[in-house]
This record gives sequence, C-alpha cells and structure tokens, in this order.
Amino acid sequence: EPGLIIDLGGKFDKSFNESAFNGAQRWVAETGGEYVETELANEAQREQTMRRMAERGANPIVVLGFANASALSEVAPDYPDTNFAIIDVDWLGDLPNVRQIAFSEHEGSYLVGMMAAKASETGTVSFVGGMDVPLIRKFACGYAQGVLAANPEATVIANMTGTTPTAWNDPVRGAELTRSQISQGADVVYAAAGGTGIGVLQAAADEDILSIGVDSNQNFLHPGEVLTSMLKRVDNAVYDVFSAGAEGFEAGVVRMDLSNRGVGIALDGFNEAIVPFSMLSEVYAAADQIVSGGLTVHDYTSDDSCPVLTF
Amino acid sequence: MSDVQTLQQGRSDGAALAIELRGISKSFGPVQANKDISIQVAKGTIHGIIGENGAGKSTLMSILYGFYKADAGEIFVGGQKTAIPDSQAAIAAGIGMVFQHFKLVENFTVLENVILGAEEGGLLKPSLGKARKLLGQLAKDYEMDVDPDAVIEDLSVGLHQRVEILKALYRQADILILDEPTGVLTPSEADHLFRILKGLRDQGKTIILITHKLREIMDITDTVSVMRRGEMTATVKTRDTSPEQLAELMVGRKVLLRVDKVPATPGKTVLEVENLRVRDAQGVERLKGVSLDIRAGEVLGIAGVAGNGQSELLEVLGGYATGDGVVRLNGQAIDLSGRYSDGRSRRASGIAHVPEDRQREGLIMDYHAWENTGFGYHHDPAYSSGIFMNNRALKQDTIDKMERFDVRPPNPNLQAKSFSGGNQQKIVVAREIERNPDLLLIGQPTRGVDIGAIEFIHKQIVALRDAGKAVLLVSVELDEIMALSDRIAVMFDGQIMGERLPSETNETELGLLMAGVQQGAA
Amino acid sequence: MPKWVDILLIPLINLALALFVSGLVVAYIGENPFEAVAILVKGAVGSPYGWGYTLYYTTNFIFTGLAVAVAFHARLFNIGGEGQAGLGGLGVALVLLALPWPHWSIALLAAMVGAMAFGAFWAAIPAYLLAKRGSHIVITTIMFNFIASALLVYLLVNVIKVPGSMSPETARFGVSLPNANDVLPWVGFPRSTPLNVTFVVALLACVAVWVLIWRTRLGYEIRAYGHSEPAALYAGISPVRIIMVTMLISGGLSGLMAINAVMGEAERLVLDPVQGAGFVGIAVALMGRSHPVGVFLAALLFGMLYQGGAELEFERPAITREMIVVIQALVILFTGALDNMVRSPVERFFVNLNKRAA
Amino acid sequence: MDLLGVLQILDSTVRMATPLLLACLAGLFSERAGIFDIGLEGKMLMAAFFAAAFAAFTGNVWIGLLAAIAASLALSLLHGLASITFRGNQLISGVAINFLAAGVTVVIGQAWFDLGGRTPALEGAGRFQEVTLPFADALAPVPVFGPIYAELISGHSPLVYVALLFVPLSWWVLFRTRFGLRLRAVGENPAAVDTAGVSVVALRFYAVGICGVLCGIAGAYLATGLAAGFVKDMSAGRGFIALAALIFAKWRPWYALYACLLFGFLEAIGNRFQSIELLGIAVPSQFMQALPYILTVVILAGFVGKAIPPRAGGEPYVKER
Ligand SMILES: Nc1ncnc2c1ncn2[C@@H]1O[C@H](COP(=O)(O)OP(=O)(O)OP(=O)(O)O)[C@@H](O)[C@H]1O
Ligand SMILES: Nc1ncnc2c1ncn2[C@@H]1O[C@H](COP(=O)(O)OP(=O)(O)OP(=O)(O)O)[C@@H](O)[C@H]1O
Ligand SMILES: [Mg+2]
Ligand SMILES: [Mg+2]
Repeated sequence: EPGLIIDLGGKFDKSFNESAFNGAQRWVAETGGEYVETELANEAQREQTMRRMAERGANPIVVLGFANASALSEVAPDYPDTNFAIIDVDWLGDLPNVRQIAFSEHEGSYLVGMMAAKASETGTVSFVGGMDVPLIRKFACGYAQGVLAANPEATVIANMTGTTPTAWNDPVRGAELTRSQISQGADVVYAAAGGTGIGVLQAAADEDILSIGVDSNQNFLHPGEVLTSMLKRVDNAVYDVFSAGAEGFEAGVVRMDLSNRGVGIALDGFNEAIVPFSMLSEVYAAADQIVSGGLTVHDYTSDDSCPVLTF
Repeated sequence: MSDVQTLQQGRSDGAALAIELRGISKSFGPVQANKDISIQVAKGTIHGIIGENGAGKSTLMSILYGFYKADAGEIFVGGQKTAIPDSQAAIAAGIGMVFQHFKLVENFTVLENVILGAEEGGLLKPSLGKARKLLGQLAKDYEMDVDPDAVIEDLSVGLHQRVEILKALYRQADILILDEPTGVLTPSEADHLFRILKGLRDQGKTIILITHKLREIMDITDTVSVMRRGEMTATVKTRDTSPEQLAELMVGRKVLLRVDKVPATPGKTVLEVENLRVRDAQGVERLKGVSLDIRAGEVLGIAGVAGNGQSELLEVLGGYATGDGVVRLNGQAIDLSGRYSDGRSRRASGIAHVPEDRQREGLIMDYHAWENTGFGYHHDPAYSSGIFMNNRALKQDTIDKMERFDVRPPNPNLQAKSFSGGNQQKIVVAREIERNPDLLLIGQPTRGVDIGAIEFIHKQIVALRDAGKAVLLVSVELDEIMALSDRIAVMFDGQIMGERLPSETNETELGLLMAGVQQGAA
Repeated sequence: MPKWVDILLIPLINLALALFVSGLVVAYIGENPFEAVAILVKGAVGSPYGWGYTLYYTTNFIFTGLAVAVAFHARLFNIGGEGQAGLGGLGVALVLLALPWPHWSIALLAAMVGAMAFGAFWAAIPAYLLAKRGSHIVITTIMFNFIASALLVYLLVNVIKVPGSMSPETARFGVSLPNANDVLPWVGFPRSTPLNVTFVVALLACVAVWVLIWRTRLGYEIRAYGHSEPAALYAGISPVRIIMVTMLISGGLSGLMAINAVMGEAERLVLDPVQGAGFVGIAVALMGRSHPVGVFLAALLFGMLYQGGAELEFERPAITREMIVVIQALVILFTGALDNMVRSPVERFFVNLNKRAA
Repeated sequence: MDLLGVLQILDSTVRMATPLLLACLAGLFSERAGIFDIGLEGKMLMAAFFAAAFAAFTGNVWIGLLAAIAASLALSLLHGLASITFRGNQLISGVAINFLAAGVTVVIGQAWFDLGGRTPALEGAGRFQEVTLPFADALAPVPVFGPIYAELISGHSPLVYVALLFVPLSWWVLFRTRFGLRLRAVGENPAAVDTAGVSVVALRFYAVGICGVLCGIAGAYLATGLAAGFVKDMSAGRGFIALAALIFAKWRPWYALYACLLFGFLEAIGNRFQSIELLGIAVPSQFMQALPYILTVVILAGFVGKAIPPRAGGEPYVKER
C-alpha cells in the first residue's frame, strides 16, 4: 500500500498539503485502495517518519515539500526496495528509488499575473506570500513577470507575512497586508501563503477587490470575487504515483508544468462570470507560447534572483 | 496552675471581662507556638504581654484577631463566646490590632490605607471624604496628625505605626492590640504613644500591649502576662511586681538589666570622618557634612530620631552608598566614589557591619543558617577555596557560633526565616563580631529582641570594645545609647548636633538635641 | 513526610491524573485511551529505536531547561531561549562550515564554543539593558526571539543558502557526531538514530549547573541576589555583574541546544531549527523546580511525550499531533501547577500517620 | 504620502491595537491583583476558536462572542484554581494554559468540523460588521476632518469601540471604586487586605475572572472581527506582545492604551513599508518585519526605564509556613 507524509503545514492548509491529500483521496475513491498517512509534528520527525513508513512496508511513499529533500537523500539509500516520491524537489541527483517532482509554479503564476493585470483598473496589483522562502519568491517572480507582460505600466506590490512559522497561519496579518496594499492602489491580490491566504481572500472580498487563490482551486471561497486560482496539481502528482504503485514506479526528475497540466489556472462556475473571453484567449495564447518554448518565464530559484522584483 | 492564677485575677477585681481566651493551642507544622493558653483581660485596662522571642505572643494575638485559626480553644468577647474565623469577625467584635510587622500598602496614601476594607459604598469619593474628616477629628483628639495624602513609602516607620493605630480607631475598635509598638519609636514618640493609650483607656477602651521593654510595662500596664516557650507562665498585677521578677519569669533565670562595663581606655584613632556628604537616589542630600572620629577601644553612640541620616551614614561607611568627603580608616583614606566602595572591600579593610534591618539586608531569609554565616565573607579562604564554597567549613563554623552565641534552636540547617527575631539577630551579630574587625558598624542592635538576647548582645559589644576595637553604634533607643556609649553624638537632619559624654548628659538634653534644639550650654 | 513520597509518589500521582484526563479527551474523539497510553509508552521507551528519539528530544530540553533554571536562580525570567538557541545554531553552522574539520571531537569543541558564544551574545543584550537601563527582561527577551527568527530567515534565504537549492538551509556540514549506534553498537539502536554524543554533554551540563549553583561562590552569589537585592548589595555582590554573568551562562546553555539539533541531528542549519524547544524549556525548568535533577527528569518526561506522541500519531491517524500537545499541557498542568492539589492531602495523611505512630 | 495613506496606516493601527489592548487590559486586572498571567495567548486562542465555532453553528456572532467569553473564562478559572486555590506556580499554570489552548482548539475543531481544526468561513451575521458612525458619509466631503472621521474614527467593528471604552472604564474601576482599591491592594500586600477583613481569595478570583472576560472579547475580535473564522494558532504570539505592552504601560490603563497603539502602529508601518530603499540600497524585508520588535526594545531601553510590577505579583498568598 502507498504512503503519504503530510508536511508541517497540516492536511487542511487549503493549499499545498490539502491538494496532495485530495489526490490521495481521489485515488482511494477510484480504486477503493488503502494507504498509510501521517502528519509531521516537527523537523526532527522528517527522517524518523520516512523510515517508519518504509519499515512499515508502505510503497511507494510520497513526501511533500523541499524541506524533506535533505532527509530523503539520507533515507532513500537505506531502503533500496522502497520507492519514494518527493514534491517540489529536483536537485537530489540520480537516486535509483526516488522520483523528484518539481512544479513550474512560475509559469502558472505568470498566467494569473497576466489575468490580474488585465482585470486591474488601477494598474496596481499585489502579492502576499507566507514565509519568505525561495519557493514563495518563485511564485511572486512569475506573477510579476506575467503582470508586466500584460501591462508594462503596472506596479506590483509584493509582501511577505512574517519570519516565523506562524506566517503560514496568520489570516489576521494577511488581511491587514491586503488592506495596506489596497490603500496603495492594488485591486487584485494573489495569495501564496497557506492559512494566511484565507485572510487575504477574505479581506479582498470584504473590500470588493479581486483575489487569486493558490495550489488547489479556491474559487469557491468567495464566488465571483476570486478571479481565479493558480492550480498546482500536487493532487495529480500524488494520484499518478499512487496509481502507478510499486510496479509502475519510475525514478528520476519529473517536471510538472503547463505542458503536462502540472500547473494551470482554475476556471469554473464560480468565476466564469468575471473572466471575460478576451482575457482568456490572451492567457491561452501565452500558455501555448510557453509550452512551445517561444516564451520562457524566469524561474527565481534558477539563479536566486528576479529581474522584475526585489525582495 | 497558671490558669488558676488567671481565673482568680479575673474574679478578685471583679471588673467585667473584655477578652477571655480559654485553652488556645496553635502549632505551625512542627512548631507548637501556643500550648493550651488561657488569659483574661478586664475592660478598661491596659494589659501587658511579655515573653522571649518566639514565645508565641504574636501568634496568640493574631489568633484573637482572626489572622490565624487556633487548633483548639475558645474566645470570649465581652463575656460572649465568639467565633473569630477571620479578621472580619474580629473587627465586627470591636477588636483592632497593630501588627509587629505592619500591614500597610506601601504605595497607597494614608487615607487609602485607612479606609481599605472599611469603605462605605462602592465608590471611593464618599468614603475618602468621610475618612478625611474623621481622621482630622482623631488627629485633634489624640494629637496624631499625619498628612492623609502622604504615600506610605515616603513616611517614617513611626508614622507607619501611627497610621496602623488610626486604622484601628477608624474601625471604632474598643479592644486595641499593639504588638511591639515601640520597637520602632523614639523615646519621645513612645511617650506620646503611651499618653494616647492612657487616654484611650480612660475612655473605657481595652488595650493589650506586647513589648520587650519592662520599663514600658511598669509605666503603663495594669496587669501583665508572661509567656514562655508557647505557654502562659503567669499573670500578675503590675503594681505587685518588679522588673527583675518579670525578667526572671520571662527568661527563667536572673537577668542583668543594666550593662556593667569598666571605663573605656581609648587608643589610637581608628575612624576619621571629615565633612561627609551623601545624596540619595532622588538627589536629596541626606548627610550634610558630617565629621566624627572613633578611637580604638571606645563606643561612639549615634542618637537621633530615625531618618535623620543615621542609615545613610551606616550605608556609606558599609560601602553601599556613595558620597563625598574624607573617610580614613587607621589613617588610610577609603574610597567613597563607588568605584572601590562595596561591602567586600570594606570588609577587607577591617570594617564589620550589623545592618539596621536584619531581615532585609543582614540575612537571606531563605538561606540556611550556615549559608548566612558566610554571607558577605564568602570570599574568605576559610569559607571558599578557588571558585568553590567550602560548605563543610561553613557548617562547622555555624555550629560553633550557634553554641557560643546560644542561638536557639542550634540547628545550622534551618532557614533564617524560621528563627525568631532575637535569634536571627544573634546570627548576624555572631557573624560580624567574630570577624574581630577594627571597626564595627552596628545599627539598632536590639530592635525587637527580647531582654535575654539584649543582655547577651550588649555584653558582646562591650567585650569587643574592651578588646580595643572601635564601635559605631546607631540606635533609636536612648537608654541603649546611654548604657553602651563612651561618647554620644546626636544626629539631626543629616548633621551632628553635638557630642556629649554619657556621664555629663541626660535624656532630656539629648531629646532636645534630637529635636534639633541647640542650647547655649556646652 | 518520607522523602520518597515527596520526590516519587506525589509526582507519579500527578502524572496518573494527567494521563487520566488525557484519556478522557482521547475517548472523546472515539479512540481507546488504554491502547493509546500503551502505544505512547511503548513507542517512547519500548525499544532502542524509541529510546533513541526520546533521549534525543530529552537532550534538547535539558539544555533549554537548564538555561531557564540558571536564570531563575537570579530571579531573571529568560524566555529568550528560542532566539538564543537559534543563534546558537547559527554559531554552530558558521564554525562547522568555516573549515574542514579533521575529527568530530575537535569539531564538537569548536562548535560548542560557537554555539555558546552566539547564544550568550543574544542573551547579553537584554541582560545589559536590564542591568544598565532597567529594561524588563521579559519584554526584551520576547522581542529578541522575533528578531532572531528574522535574522535567521534573512541569512538562510539571502546569504548562507546553498545556491540553486530551493530549501533555505545551509550545506551539510562535513563532520557528523557519532550517534548512539556508533558508540554502543550492541544495544541495537537503529543506524540512523538521532541520539548522539551531545546527550553526554547534556548530562555533564546538568552536573556542571548543579556544581555552579550549589557549590561555587558564583552560584552562592547568584542565589543570594535572586533572594534579595538589598542583601546582595550589603554583602558587596554587584547586581550588574550577577545579571550579566547569569544571563551569559543562560544564553550559552540555550545555544548548546543547537549542538544536538543542528550538528547532531540535522547536520545543517534549517529554518526554525529550535522547533519550540525554547518554550518547552520554560515548562521543564519550572516543573524541575530549577534543580538540575528535576530539569533532567522533566526533560526526560517531555522527551517521552514527544517520541511516544509521534508513534501514537503514526499508529492512530485519528490522534493528531495537537492531541499530543493537549497531553503535554495536561502533564504540565497537573505535575506543575496543580501540584498542591495532591501534595497537601498526602502531606496531611502522613503527618497524621506520624502523630498516631508517636 | 497623502492624507489617505496616513489615515490607512492609522486605521490599520487601530485594528492591530485592539486585540492587544483587550488582552493587555485583561492582564492588567489579573496582575494588579498579584496573579501573573502569561496565559493571555492561550485564552485569546481558545476564545477565538469558540467564537468562530459558535458563530458558525448559529450564524449569530453575538452567541459566538458569549461562547468565546465562556471559554476564556473557563481557562481563567483553571488558572485561578491552580495559582490561587492551590497556590501553584503562576508561570507554570500560564505555560500549561498556552499549550492546552493550542492543542484543544484543533482537536475539538477537527472533531466538530473535520477541517483540520479550521472552522468554516463565516459570513453575514456570523461576523462583526463594521459600524458606520452617524454622519460619516455626510461629513466625508469635509476637508481633513471629514476623511479622518469617516475613515479613521468610523467604520470599525463594534468590538473596537468596546475595547476603547474599556480603557477609561478600567481606569475608573481601578482608581475610583472600592473594588479597584481592594484589587490594587491585594496585588501590593495581600496581608493588608486580609487583616482589613477582606477575602484575598475572592478578590483574586474576581480579578482573573475579569481577565478571562476581556481575553474572551479579544479572541472573538480576532476570529469574528478581523478574520472570518478560526485558523489554528491564529493568535500568532499577540498574547505575548500584549504582555510586553502591559509591562511597557507599567500596569496602568491609559498607558496601556498608548503602548498598544504604539505596537499597532509599528506593525502597520512594518506592513506598509516592507520593501523600501534607503539611499539606493534595498532594506531587507526581514529587517522591516523585525523593525517593530527592534523599536520596542529601543524605546523601552531609551525612554521607559524600570517598570516595577505589583509587589505581591507572582507570589501565592501563604499565611502559615
Ligand atoms: N507564620 C508562621 N509559620 C510558621 N511558624 C511561625 C509562624 N509565625 C510564627 N511562627 C513560629 O511560632 C513561634 C512563635 O512565634 P511568635 O511570632 O508568636 O513569637 P513572638 O513571641 O511574637 O516572638 P517575638 O518577640 O520575636 O515577636 C516561633 O517559633 C515562630 O518561629
Ligand atoms: N498623562 C496621563 N494621561 C492619561 N492617563 C494618565 C496619565 N497619567 C496617569 N494616568 C492614568 O491615571 C491613573 C492614575 O494615574 P497615576 O499614575 O496617579 O496612577 P497611580 O495612582 O500612580 O497608580 P499606581 O497605583 O500604579 O501608583 C492611572 O490609570 C494612569 O494610567
Ligand atoms: Mg511577635
Ligand atoms: Mg515574632
């Protein structure tokens, strides 16, 4: 049976971990299979939990988040017969029993950035990140590029919530940051901040501006007020690994991007009314260019810098 | 037998009883503070209670006032059996008490302290207004004026106690308990207090007075009870007894009530102080140019009303206040700037110091007796080697000191706070005197200490002097000053008003000097 | 009252009560409390594997606990353990990344110096502000926790991160400390047990603190100052000196926690390396009555709760990590705060017993 | 920066200061009575959860508020039981309460809503709506004053005004009523209160009770005023900041207001100017985020100086050894 190790953020962070959890659930629903699942409580448990899973015979085992990279590189060699998949990591070199799944969040963020710029009337849009880590900067940088692509005149305000782990669970601060951005003219806000994002979307709805969700589809949170969500299909990644099972497991680095629907934008009944066709067509055009390679979005983590945004 | 005696007392002068206690017992854990105590107090009398430190006086009264609950026994107020579970009940029964250790809120005003617990209605304004009037009234009646808006921490201890009495009177107590009230008063303040008490008695109020001072007992009480080791050993009419008899009843042996000492044979000058000035934290000048000197083998007594600079004098000499001026010890100038002036270097230079307040400064109340024995001298090689303390040596030394100074109980492993006042003081005195210093600073050596211990401590001071050491004695007890000093300097408002020889002066003259009155003579 | 009652019976009763109430909560969410307790205990101490983690956590809590305890003896409430340990981690990382260390023992000593220096430094500022300006140590240490985390994030994201890697953490250190398995192969610790030689350092720290507080002159002065400042002045003990020295020691101890977590376990500096151990340290010190032996026992108890909790959570998905936090809270509450609820009646019982005996 | 910008920062200041102020006043009552309370954080968190949970159940924010107060009060009484009745260590009790709240909120939340400890998002009557003070709109056009009134003074959740009212009220209670006199006395010298025939225990329980109520309101404001639902650990250390503010304010109501406004202001500034350039160099955002805490230390060391807590604070009242 496969195993899933939910990261510190928690199973219901309305974003990254939740998306993974949904993927697992979908697999259960469709295959009626069973899987082992546990949540990390602290740093020291990363390695511990991987080993426990492996010793329990779970296979393949999915771990979420870059923070596990180092631990996994320790653990994997000790359990050659167990297959591991790790999300958001692609730099572990070739480990025969590890599948490294990295997402091109910058591409998805680019697209929602374009939409934000199109939807904005003030020409100012904003971004709220959780804790200031490279992954979040990757989101922000892609977003800013998209915005400026659609409207070179636009200004992008990017804020981070805090420097302690509570930054992922501080909706109050998130709301306050959003209000402050609104006062600086922002009328579309993109949140990549876990539990904090809930506060961001809420504040946006309260102040009647548009917001953009992240990771899983958050359009339903405030129907008609969430412009879209930048989908990061961690659920698909998990689902695929689970379905492939131990037999079909493939090691190596997998990139989930626009081309393979690894990232994308959410369109559904909740936001169709506020996403005009013109906007969509431009976004799709850009998407095609990116896929075809005609357009490359700069990835912050490739060189730890962003051409259009200073942090 | 004591019971029998008391009961007879009760009957013989047939006066109505204000208070009767029957078979009161109280123990604090292992300590049996009161053992089956019975006592009767007649209405409209002043009843004295004396006894050694730790005899159980305060405990007994605290029980009467509902502060402690007795383990056994009955209380009768005005003939009625009365349950006194808490102070509320005691107050309701018309009992007021001034505790040995005052129970005032330091940062409240006098007025706030007086009304606390006796307010009328939910708002302060009316109560405060009423209290202000009533206080003015009381002040007139008993000439006890104190600024109602003064904050307690700014007032002298004498005034603190005045506030405590006002508290009791404000609550219309007709039975007033005072626990060692004069321990902190100057003679004049004490006389004043006694006038007040007499006045109260003449209005038919009943007063219970705990004190260590036999003179006071003889002066104003009508009857006196003696306690010893938690028991009531006797109750007698004051006029039928004598100080010597009381002292014996109290301590269980003959006590020498006056200090006998041979005339001093002063040697070379040990301490020279020239134009010493000290400012306090607020920058107020507390010592305004004090000059004095002490020679080997003599006791210089500093008389004065508390708060006239004596404390600052001790502190600056003891090394924990800074000042300017010149201070020489055996000819060597010592630093006053604060740089090299701290308790440690002072001790090193041969100054020992028995501070005025043993509980606040002299001892760490939570330290064991043996730890306190080295306090301040913990750098002494005898007590510590390298970075380590030598606890064994400390304990042994403590056992010896306790034996020599008759500290009770002689147990080095008890915490300082579980000794009674007198014995705490003995621990401090033993520590300082046995250093055999060139100069001993000693403040209020016998405050709140029973006569047995007083006798002992006085002997030690005299012995030190006879060993050719210099002693600077600060005390608000004039008779203590008179008894011990070879010379007496009177301080008033941070200055030395004058110096007198005990043989050539008297309490009235000193009293005047203490009041700042400088008369032409001498 | 016999001593064994005081130091054994009463704490055990308290613990039992805490577990009982925890059991009720567990039952409330529909799990079997008895199984839960069994899993918890077995997971914590039922195997070398369990011990490995239990003692690893214990090591962390010993350091942070001792840090708070030492400060407490001078009546200083140092709640800056979190930040001081974080800085300690930084010190360890800088030292270990600076040179290629030939042997772990030398590296350990160097890292300890680094950890203590940085931890002490982070405690020194609040200490100085208290000593010289009277700034309340509780505020300043709280603030310094926040400042420390900001500093660490900045350095990890912008300065000492491995280029190209997405995770804000330093490179792995060249050296790694021998873990329990390397040292005691025959016991059967897993090869990767996090328990390492730092545990020994922690035990030595307990002894050292005991000696410091109850055997040295400095300890004598620290306690004296803690009990009464005026008395300390009378005795010629300088408050400024005591405040500074005590806080430096306290911060140094917090910093040492990083030796275990950063050098011993993670072998690199990650975001938030302290993981709340600083705050657990407060509880540990208070429950241990600021005595090294008490601190050790309390730390062990928390180590068991952490490890046992992790197992419980793993075995019983319905039992989340927050449930473990609840159990920890109840343990603190009953063994720490509600102690007298059990103590007084027990004491009375034994007093009467003696009375009857006499 | 234009007037509106300034107003927005001040507006944000008020919002950020409110939960701090409520918690700070809560601590003030408790500590003035001699019961130290580092459990403010936990009480706020617990209250926040129950406010959100019951608002979610009933769709009525006021019921949420009552639930919050009840929950926080329960923790206060636990604190009282431990530190007053059983004379336990007040710090331990506070620490325990913080842990307890952090755990219980999520455990119960998970059991009730199965959302990993979060509550459903609240809308409509489930949240405190902003109240527009009379004439706000009418006056808005008036230069300067208009915006100030409409933007800054008007348009906050009712709890904001409640919190502000509590400042003079607390001052009045503490310094103008019998209860206040006794409460301050019991924090300074319980023996004085005891010998004056007043029950120390009762007084202290009242004090922690008040503390509970205020923390309850603070938590409710977090979850149903500022946010629209509960997220685990959402108090995010504000209880500790409130504690700092309390010491900052030297345990006095008006100063508490000033202190909390200061903290709120610093946070607002930190949010507003997260990425700025000074002399061409970009100041690290982490520095800006740490700025409130750095400034707090600077101000404390530079201007506030020594704060003397109530003398009997932290010590259980023990008559007989
Ligand atoms: N609160 C207390 N807890 C424990 N023991 C106490 C307490 N109060 C007094 N004792 C002990 O009870 C005994 C009687 O104390 P008490 O204060 O009544 O003596 P006292 O006659 O007033 O002595 P003094 O003349 O020094 O005031 C002493 O041994 C004292 O140590
Ligand atoms: N300048 C001021 N502005 C506003 N409020 C003030 C000011 N000064 C004092 N207060 C408030 O008035 C009340 C009484 O002030 P004050 O400083 O006299 O208190 P206090 O009586 O000294 O209190 P404490 O019991 O702490 O000594 C306190 O609540 C204080 O916060
Ligand atoms: Mg007495
Ligand atoms: Mg006594």
